[in-house]
Amino acid sequence: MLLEIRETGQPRAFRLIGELDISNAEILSAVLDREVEEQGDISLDLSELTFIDSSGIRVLLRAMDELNGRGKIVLVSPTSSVHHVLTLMGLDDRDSIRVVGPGELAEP
Amino acid sequence: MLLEIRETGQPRAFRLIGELDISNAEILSAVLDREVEEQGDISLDLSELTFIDSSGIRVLLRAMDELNGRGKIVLVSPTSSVHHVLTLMGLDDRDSIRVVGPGELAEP
Amino acid sequence: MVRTFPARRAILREIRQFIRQQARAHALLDEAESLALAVTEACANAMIHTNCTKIGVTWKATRDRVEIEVEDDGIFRRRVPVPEVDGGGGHRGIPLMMALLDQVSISGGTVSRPGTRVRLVKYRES
Amino acid sequence: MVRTFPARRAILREIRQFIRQQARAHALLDEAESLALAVTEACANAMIHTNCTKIGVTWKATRDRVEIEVEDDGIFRRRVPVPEVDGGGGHRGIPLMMALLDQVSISGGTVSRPGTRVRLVKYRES
Ligand SMILES: Nc1ncnc2c1ncn2[C@@H]1O[C@H](COP(=O)(O)OP(=O)(O)O)[C@@H](O)[C@H]1O
Ligand SMILES: Nc1ncnc2c1ncn2[C@@H]1O[C@H](COP(=O)(O)OP(=O)(O)O)[C@@H](O)[C@H]1O
Repeated sequence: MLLEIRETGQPRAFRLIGELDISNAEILSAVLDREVEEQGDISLDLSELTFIDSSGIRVLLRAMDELNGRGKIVLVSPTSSVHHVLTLMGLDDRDSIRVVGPGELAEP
Repeated sequence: MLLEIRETGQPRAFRLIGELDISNAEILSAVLDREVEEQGDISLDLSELTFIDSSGIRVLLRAMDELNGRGKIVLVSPTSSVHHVLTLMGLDDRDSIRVVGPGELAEP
Repeated sequence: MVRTFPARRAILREIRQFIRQQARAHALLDEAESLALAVTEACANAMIHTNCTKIGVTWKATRDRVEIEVEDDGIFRRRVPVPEVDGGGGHRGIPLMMALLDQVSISGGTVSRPGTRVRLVKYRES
Repeated sequence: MVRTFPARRAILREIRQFIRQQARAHALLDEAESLALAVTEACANAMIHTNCTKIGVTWKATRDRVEIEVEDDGIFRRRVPVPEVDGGGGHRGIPLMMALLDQVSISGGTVSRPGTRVRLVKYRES
């Protein structure tokens, strides 16, 4: 299996494990579609996500759009190559997405 | 002058004369911004428009968006080269834009 | 055949005139407007996305194709504009060039070696 | 070095493994992920926009650069997808390839001569 999505302890917190691309982006999309109905932040631990393509980015942007200010998408500890893609696609510039390191999680 | 926008007899009917590109698209944009406030079709005679670029197309799409169903953008008698660009950019496929020949104007 | 133009929007029409003139001279009447549009988009991109000051346009027609190179002296932006942020869906210049022509190459300049080169190729109908 | 893959989304990962392996073999570790992503986007485009059945990936590394060619057997769509109609802002594959690499060329196939070729070039740091 290319991608695994695991619920971590907290509510609305998931860990993505593997490679996210157009072949499996809709799995993530299905999970997020359900979550964005409720308000509040959604946290995605990316420390074990080793690859993301434009389809994966698009799923994140769409979830952000659908949250529509009722919460943020928090991207936790992306690997350097995934972080590079997030930056190229401008996700770090958006108010409704936060990219944080492992220690920063408790902050507002 | 590269582009001339002339009011023709009817209300909300204009004739574009010349070449529409990024250097003057905002002139058209200013005219359409005013018109889209009211409902009803807006007719643009393109028979003397000899060139349109993607910025020109974008102004038409934006006006269509802003009319938001309260009317159509009617593009009358485009030259073959302008017609080619309208087709490539899919304007002929949209419900809120009509591309018509000179004789078809009276139809609904 | 090379011509250099100042990077100003009002000059785009002159650039098109140059392309139309070359197209006429090389019996490419049917392609003239597609070529003029593709070159307009390439030049507009240079003006929109860089602070370039001039744009060189090179025309080369052979028996089987036309090749136009558009070169600016700006720095290629290594960021992907995502429509919803950057406003209004983007103007889709590169996809339009691709739809009009047979081959589109883009070589981005860098800080140390500025200048983006866009090569546009259209085969002659045969 | 040429490899041919069936045009299926599930194969993209194998295509990346091929690229990563070549990158390692040619001392291009820092570039491996950018190359893998650009190739993924080029292959995904072929699968999304054409009904191609297979995709050829050619790797060529020289002293000063890597050149990867992605060739499909589909027909290039000569229409410009405009984001608002075609849904969700587009996936921006070509701009992303351009942001990752130094040169991107696209040669569209035609009905009589199908097959789109995307050439991706990255210079080695020096
Ligand atoms: N001459 C150029 N110089 C620098 N960047 C360019 C140039 N041409 C294109 N680009 C980059 O490529 C991106 C895609 O261009 P395009 O498809 O025309 O759409 P848009 O301009 O709407 O983004 C641009 O946003 C820009 O970042
Ligand atoms: N391999 C290909 N075969 C056919 N058409 C392609 C191919 N690659 C790109 N295209 C065309 O180029 C357009 C632009 O591609 P891209 O920038 O990746 O954005 P998007 O896929 O979101 O439209 C596509 O919509 C498609 O029409």
